[in-house]
Amino acid sequence: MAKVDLTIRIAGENGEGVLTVGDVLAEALARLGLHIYTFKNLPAEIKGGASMVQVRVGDTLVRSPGDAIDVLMVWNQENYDAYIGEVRPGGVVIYDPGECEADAGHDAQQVGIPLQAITKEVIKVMKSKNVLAFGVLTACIGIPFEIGRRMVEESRWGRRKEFLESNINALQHAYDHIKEQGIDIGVRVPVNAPDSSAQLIMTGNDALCMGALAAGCRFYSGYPITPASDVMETLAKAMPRVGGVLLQTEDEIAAITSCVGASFAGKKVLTATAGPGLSLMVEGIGLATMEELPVVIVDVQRGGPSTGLPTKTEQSDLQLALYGCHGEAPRIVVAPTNAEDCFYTTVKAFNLAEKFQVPVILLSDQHLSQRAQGIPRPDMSNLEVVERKRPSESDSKDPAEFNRYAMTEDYISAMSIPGRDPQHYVATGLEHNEHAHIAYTPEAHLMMTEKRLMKVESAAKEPGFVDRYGSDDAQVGLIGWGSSEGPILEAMDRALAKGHRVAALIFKMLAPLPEAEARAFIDSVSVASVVELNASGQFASYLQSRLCIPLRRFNKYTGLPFKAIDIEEYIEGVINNG
Amino acid sequence: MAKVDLTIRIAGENGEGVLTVGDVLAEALARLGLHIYTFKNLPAEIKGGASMVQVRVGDTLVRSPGDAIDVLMVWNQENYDAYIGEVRPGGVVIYDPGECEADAGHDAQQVGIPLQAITKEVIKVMKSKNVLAFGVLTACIGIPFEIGRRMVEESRWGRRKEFLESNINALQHAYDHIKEQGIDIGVRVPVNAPDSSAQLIMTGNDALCMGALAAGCRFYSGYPITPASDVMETLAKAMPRVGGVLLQTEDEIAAITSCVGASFAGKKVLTATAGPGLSLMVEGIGLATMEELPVVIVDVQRGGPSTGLPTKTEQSDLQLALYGCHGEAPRIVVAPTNAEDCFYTTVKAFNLAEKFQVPVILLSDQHLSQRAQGIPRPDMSNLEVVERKRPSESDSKDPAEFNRYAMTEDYISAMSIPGRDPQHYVATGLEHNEHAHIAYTPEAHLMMTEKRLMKVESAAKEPGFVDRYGSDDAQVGLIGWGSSEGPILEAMDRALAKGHRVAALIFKMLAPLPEAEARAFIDSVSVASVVELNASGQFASYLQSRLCIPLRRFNKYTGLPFKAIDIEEYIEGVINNG
Amino acid sequence: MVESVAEIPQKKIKDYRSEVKPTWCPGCGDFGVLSAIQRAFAAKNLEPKDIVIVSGIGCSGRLPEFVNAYGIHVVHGRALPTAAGVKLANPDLTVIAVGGDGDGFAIGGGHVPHAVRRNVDITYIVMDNQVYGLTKGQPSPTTPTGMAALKRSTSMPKMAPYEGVLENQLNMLAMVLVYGGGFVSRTFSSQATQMSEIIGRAIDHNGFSFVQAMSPCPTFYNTYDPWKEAFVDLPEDWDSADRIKAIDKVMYEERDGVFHSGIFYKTDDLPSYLTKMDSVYEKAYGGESVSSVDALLDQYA
Amino acid sequence: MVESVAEIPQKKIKDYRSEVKPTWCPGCGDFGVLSAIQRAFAAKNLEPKDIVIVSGIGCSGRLPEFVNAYGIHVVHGRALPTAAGVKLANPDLTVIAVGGDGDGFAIGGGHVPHAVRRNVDITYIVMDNQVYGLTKGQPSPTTPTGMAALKRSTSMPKMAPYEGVLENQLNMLAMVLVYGGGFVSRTFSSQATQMSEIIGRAIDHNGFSFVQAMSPCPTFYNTYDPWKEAFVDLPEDWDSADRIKAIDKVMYEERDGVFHSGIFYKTDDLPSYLTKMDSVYEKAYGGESVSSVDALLDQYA
Ligand SMILES: Cc1ncc(C[n+]2csc(CCOP(=O)(O)OP(=O)(O)O)c2C)c(N)n1
Ligand SMILES: Cc1ncc(C[n+]2csc(CCOP(=O)(O)OP(=O)(O)O)c2C)c(N)n1
Ligand code: SF4
Ligand code: SF4
Ligand SMILES: [Mg+2]
Ligand SMILES: [Mg+2]
Repeated sequence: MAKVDLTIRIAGENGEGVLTVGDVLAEALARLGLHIYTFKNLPAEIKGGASMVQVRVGDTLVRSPGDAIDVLMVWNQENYDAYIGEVRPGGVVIYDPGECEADAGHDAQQVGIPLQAITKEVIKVMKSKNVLAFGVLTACIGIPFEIGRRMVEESRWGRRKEFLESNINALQHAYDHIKEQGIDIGVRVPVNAPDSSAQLIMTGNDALCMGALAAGCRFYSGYPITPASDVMETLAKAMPRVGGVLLQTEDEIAAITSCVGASFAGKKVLTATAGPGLSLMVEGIGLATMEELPVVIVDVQRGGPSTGLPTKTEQSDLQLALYGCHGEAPRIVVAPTNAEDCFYTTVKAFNLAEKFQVPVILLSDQHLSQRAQGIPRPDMSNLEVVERKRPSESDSKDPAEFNRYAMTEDYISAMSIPGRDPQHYVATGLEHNEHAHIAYTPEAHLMMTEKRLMKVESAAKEPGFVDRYGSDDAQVGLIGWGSSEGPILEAMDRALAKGHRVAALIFKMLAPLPEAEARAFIDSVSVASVVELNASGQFASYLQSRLCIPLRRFNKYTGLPFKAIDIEEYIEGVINNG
Repeated sequence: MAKVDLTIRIAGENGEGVLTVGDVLAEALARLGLHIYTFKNLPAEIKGGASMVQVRVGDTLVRSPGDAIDVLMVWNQENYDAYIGEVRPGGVVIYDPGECEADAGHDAQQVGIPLQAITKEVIKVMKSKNVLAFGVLTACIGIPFEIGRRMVEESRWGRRKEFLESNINALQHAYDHIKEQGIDIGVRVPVNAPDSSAQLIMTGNDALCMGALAAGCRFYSGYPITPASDVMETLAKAMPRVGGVLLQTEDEIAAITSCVGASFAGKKVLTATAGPGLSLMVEGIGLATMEELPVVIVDVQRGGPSTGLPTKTEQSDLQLALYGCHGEAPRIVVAPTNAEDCFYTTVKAFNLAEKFQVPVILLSDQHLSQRAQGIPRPDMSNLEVVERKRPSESDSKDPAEFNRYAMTEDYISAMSIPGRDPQHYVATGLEHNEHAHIAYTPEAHLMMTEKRLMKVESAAKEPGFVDRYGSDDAQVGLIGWGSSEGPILEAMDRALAKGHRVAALIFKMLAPLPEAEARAFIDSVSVASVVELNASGQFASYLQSRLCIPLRRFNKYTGLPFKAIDIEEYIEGVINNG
Repeated sequence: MVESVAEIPQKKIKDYRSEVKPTWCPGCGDFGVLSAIQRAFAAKNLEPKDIVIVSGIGCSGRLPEFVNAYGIHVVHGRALPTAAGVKLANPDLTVIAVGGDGDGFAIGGGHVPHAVRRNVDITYIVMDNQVYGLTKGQPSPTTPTGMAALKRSTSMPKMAPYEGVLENQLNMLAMVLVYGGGFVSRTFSSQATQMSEIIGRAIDHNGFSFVQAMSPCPTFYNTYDPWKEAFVDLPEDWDSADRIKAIDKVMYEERDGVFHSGIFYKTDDLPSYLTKMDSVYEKAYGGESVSSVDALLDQYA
Repeated sequence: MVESVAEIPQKKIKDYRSEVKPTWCPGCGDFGVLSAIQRAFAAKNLEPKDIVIVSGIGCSGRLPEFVNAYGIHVVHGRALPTAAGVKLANPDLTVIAVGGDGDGFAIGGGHVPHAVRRNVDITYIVMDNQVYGLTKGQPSPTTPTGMAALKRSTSMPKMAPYEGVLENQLNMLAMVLVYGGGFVSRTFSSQATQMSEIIGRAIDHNGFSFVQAMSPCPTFYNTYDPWKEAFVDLPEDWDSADRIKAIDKVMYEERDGVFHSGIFYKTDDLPSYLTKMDSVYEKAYGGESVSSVDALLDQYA
């Protein structure tokens, strides 16, 4: 068992800077060599509404947001009332007595610290309120002042030089206050940290961006949308540094079709969006399928349908990703499981797109995209990067003899690139023959439909997209995909620790389906259940459509990510009640 | 067995008017009380390319295009070469010896008639060439000149008064020519017809338009697309006659969102499109799901993906219709089975939309939409027409007390209408509570997600959307949907006639799935196979996802409709080889 | 439209306030637009049940929720086609479409020329803050080109970190003018009285009417200072019947640091879509009552 | 772009003819546009491998198939964003976008203002027949309003049977002018030499260039007669540096039965997107070689 496993939640009025407190705290803890798992829950309003960030920290890997709050810091009554019920019995609540009234009825150590009043009257710079709050937390959990100060200086707070002095002042004041008042909340994190300089601290979206660039992506076009906008914002800065182009387009349709154009012209391309944008892109994705062009589309899922819950998390765009587009329009769908995996699965998404000349949809989600994680620095020199098949030296240079859509054994044809290869051709979204000419004959449609379907189906053989964990002869087998991996594995580990036989199968590739692995897993367990963050069990239905095995479902659809305890209780329910 | 069962194909250069020959011939035969089944296969070019129309005629119901050609008329070499292979042994070929060379190697009676030369030299009006061709055919199959003349006068030929004289002249010349040359092709249709005045002759799209109007649709917005444009064109004329509004919008996104607006304001609304348009509409369809607004969307399917095969037929938009939209976005999906059913299923589509306040997608296809059929005149006075639930007289008039999304027992809430009901509210695509206010709480999302899902699921209980035919204890059970009904039933009947035990289950409602019927049927047959016009077996996969029963698949994806013989051979294959 | 008959008591601004408190940031220009709209409704004494406000997605798109009337908050960029559907379905309604500069001129930009040329009698109020507010401050089609905008914005340097916005700024008034708009105006959220007057006149206009409501976003792109300085009324003797002159006037204003407010162009000579539909109906069923569907079936007999 | 170096043999029109015979109806104006494009390529001696023609859906959208060069025939209305992607991916290519009036100004109309303001160096040739050809003759955004167009069309009475087209006609030249286009021209498919000259100059323009290529559809809307009459060259002394004058010129031409052909407006003062990208790169990696991705990771360390 972990010696340290602490869940700290900070909540305040949206726009007051609570999120920064959480971000910097998480970074500070990660820099100390600890494992972190953050969780943000934001209102859809710009200002106002309750905003919260949670940091779970442990000395071994932590893989879920945390079951209950150990330390809650709230800045006002609304947040106090909203979250007090989630504090574990005997936990700690730090509240601002000037802004809210504590309810003594709770089994918790409640510490009043007048954050607002101190900032106003002592620090005198309202911008520094969140540094004060940060200092209160770091002081309470035993992080030395010096480390706290370094974080303030090196974090985004440090970048605003004009506030540095008052920020340091606020930090100092926090430490002094805790000491003077003799506040002891009884928790301490270890501070003699291992060397963690090889660690990067990245959110899911950060890792995804860097993965894209590492894979060779040099063209991005996209349209802002929560929670995918920061992919574009991160790349807006990074892309020109590596000589690439980034375009903020007028809508998602322009985003996907610009990608299609750039891919045709030889670039590795990316666009990122959320559900509403993916809905608008399906026609363009079908075009890429038809013209056999590599394109990577990231969908950072949020609560749906329609505009839905823009700042909440859900895994409910799966069916759109699998089936969205008229006609038979196969594509590859992958889903990274954690922030580190966002890097590697994105690299693989590009490799798959290039190898199979097909659109690849990568399903992330609000929770994964925004949570920070400490991850080992990727070794760029060892990264496998795939390039699309091109006409070979021995091929005829005569365009009349070039078959862009040649029916080969592996269904993959050489693709010539404008400006580089003399074998010019006209790509078309109409049905065509091997020579890329428009052809409506039954023969052409049969052949090309099969080429497109079989090519993608063969990608199911790519290794490394499905992982099995836990008992070999499990009573309960949990099947999950994407970002639910962490809570599933944590719940499984707890159940295993209690002596239950539990296993888990986690998919990172959803289409084509690694069917053999799925079947073998289901056959090996007594009860197979698909655990996902949506109402109808979209992955379960999809598995059933392929395997014809009835599967149980465990679904959550509250806009919030799984907690390990959600799944742990489910496992126990199955074990106890069958 | 039918005494008359004749398949006549006319093929020529696109733009020369062959299609009209087929249309008028079909109408003439239908007016004689015979049953017709037409089939058109067009190039995507405006002029040029091969264009063909086929008329199958029988004295009992004919339900598929016909297995082989009995009488082929071709106007040029390209068409001769293209279709001669489809003529049944001993069949008839009428060709133009001035335009093509007959190949004596074929087992057929080959009759040369110089259509082009006669028109040019004798008739002297090139526009009348197709009337000449028409006359040749009617004369050959024994339709008296007088009936032919009436058809020329009353058909679209008759409308162009300036050509009437030369058209009648051409017709007369055709009859004279056949007589003078002593041409006898050995087939005759019965001409002492029953009274067929109660019959209407309609294409699938005609019937669909009239069904929409009969159901009370008074708003249409759409964007042209093959093969759905004629829905808009028919309604452009008809809609103002019944006091409705028809809008040709700038794109499909405007089409669906105009429908959303008009539905919100109280109208019954329709838009019709094909695959590419449906892809663009999915965001708007999700909006209608979220705001619980009745909208009917017709998708006249064509070959896909992407621009694909715009003038060919396919049943490959099913998955998009079922799953297209991010988030959990349930909708109802129906599919009419023949031209007559296009009328009734469209009426029902509107009724379902109104009753369940939900988008309903109606899947037609190119073949069904363009084929003509003689159908009994619908009795308007007996048509069930449903209106949406509105606030009742006893409800409070105070908007503050009105719950637009009240959670009722059947999940259906009263909907107030601007200008009519005082209970105003703001519909939103964001998640909301019963009172229609924006709400991102877990509780609101749980409740409303369930409301939307359960409401639609309950529509599976609506009667009349699935039909069972054939043996009770079948060895082979065919499952089909939409326009494949005809060929499936014809093939089934032939197999039954040969003593095989065969049954068929035809779905007109695809979502929600009438699951009990499906399960009972599959349980009752030895081998269940899903017969559909697409490559991957989209309906089969969907059935498996719900039923978890492995199903066989029989798929055709050539851009052409099923022939009865395709399915007959498949049945025999299953019976003989298991 | 409901006329102010004596029996109907005169409504007040507060009668158009909904139970939902606006969620905008303090100081957001959208507050001014909201109250100008409410004031215009009060001046016309409109029944809430006869008003429909249609909006797309954006901070501005939240407006209908705050008004005591019917409303429909649709998907991003589609307020105009939705509003046309509402009005054509029931011509007696007062239909207002509202939305942001991104909603209207980026993703929704393809609908504007067609809403204008269709000339359905709706009023379109674009709350132009020259930024994407709701998605936290990316540049919009009306953000000034180059480095200038970055100075007033904490968010835009993220999207345009090196040289500011590379794309040239669009001019929505000039666009609506060349599309053939029959009522083209601009106002400023800090001039609430003028704004409500102009909105009132826009509602009165028979046909599509356009109001560019400059409405600063102090959170992501604070333009209050320069705009307060730049705004001047159109000259008293402005000839609002000259389209080309109006285009000329608006094309280079912002570059020159001036914003005129007022009605740049107005004509009563463009029949609205519904007016034209009257002639269509005249021909379709010749003044008599509409045809029955049964009668339409005759064409297939 | 390949320059005409002595060693490269001068290409001829036929070198740009593909093995696919055009599928257009006899007499279609698109034939003239096709040969004008091929002639312009020959005049510049472009290598087929360095040309990409991008098209949407429509009769006009078939054009790339008939040219001996790279091409990409995309979905309806999306030629412009696709073309921008092609050009930005490889600035050395000559990129031409072609399409119809419906493709470009109905479904694709939302992309035009942004293609113009982005100013990527592509040439956009709209083959304007004022009708939807491929879908058999429905009215397009440029079809004249009212009953006039119906006389010349067998197909339009279907869609607009009572009063003709109710919507007002859009003016694409005026639109591109207010969007800020730096090269705005019109030609007529029956004047192939002029057309190829103008296309040539459009290709030379550094930035987005626009060519309205009037191209009749004799099958569904036969405008040959009136257009042949209406077309006149711009006056010799036309001042192509005055945007407002150009707008004034084009706004009411068609109503007045005149079509001027020529270059209405041209400026060299609008830096193209790629020119601006040079400055971006200058700042992003300061003239040295680009950064490695590994180095970018440091920001997360
Ligand atoms: C299809 C789709 N794409 C993107 C978004 C994300 N989005 C919401 S509002 C908005 C732009 C807001 O800017 P603007 O229209 O100017 O409104 P403002 O917030 O400034 O009032 C965007 C991009 C969305 N909701 N839907
Ligand atoms: C999304 C989508 N909607 C509709 C269509 C059908 N469609 C094909 S071409 C076309 C319009 C053609 O008109 P235009 O762009 O003027 O080209 P033209 O044929 O006149 O050259 C339409 C509506 C389509 N292919 N895709
Ligand atoms: S972000 Fe800007 S536009 Fe949005 S509410 Fe705040 S101030 Fe207003
Ligand atoms: S339909 Fe018209 S535009 Fe199309 S090819 Fe024929 S003449 Fe040309
Ligand atoms: Mg804005
Ligand atoms: Mg056209």
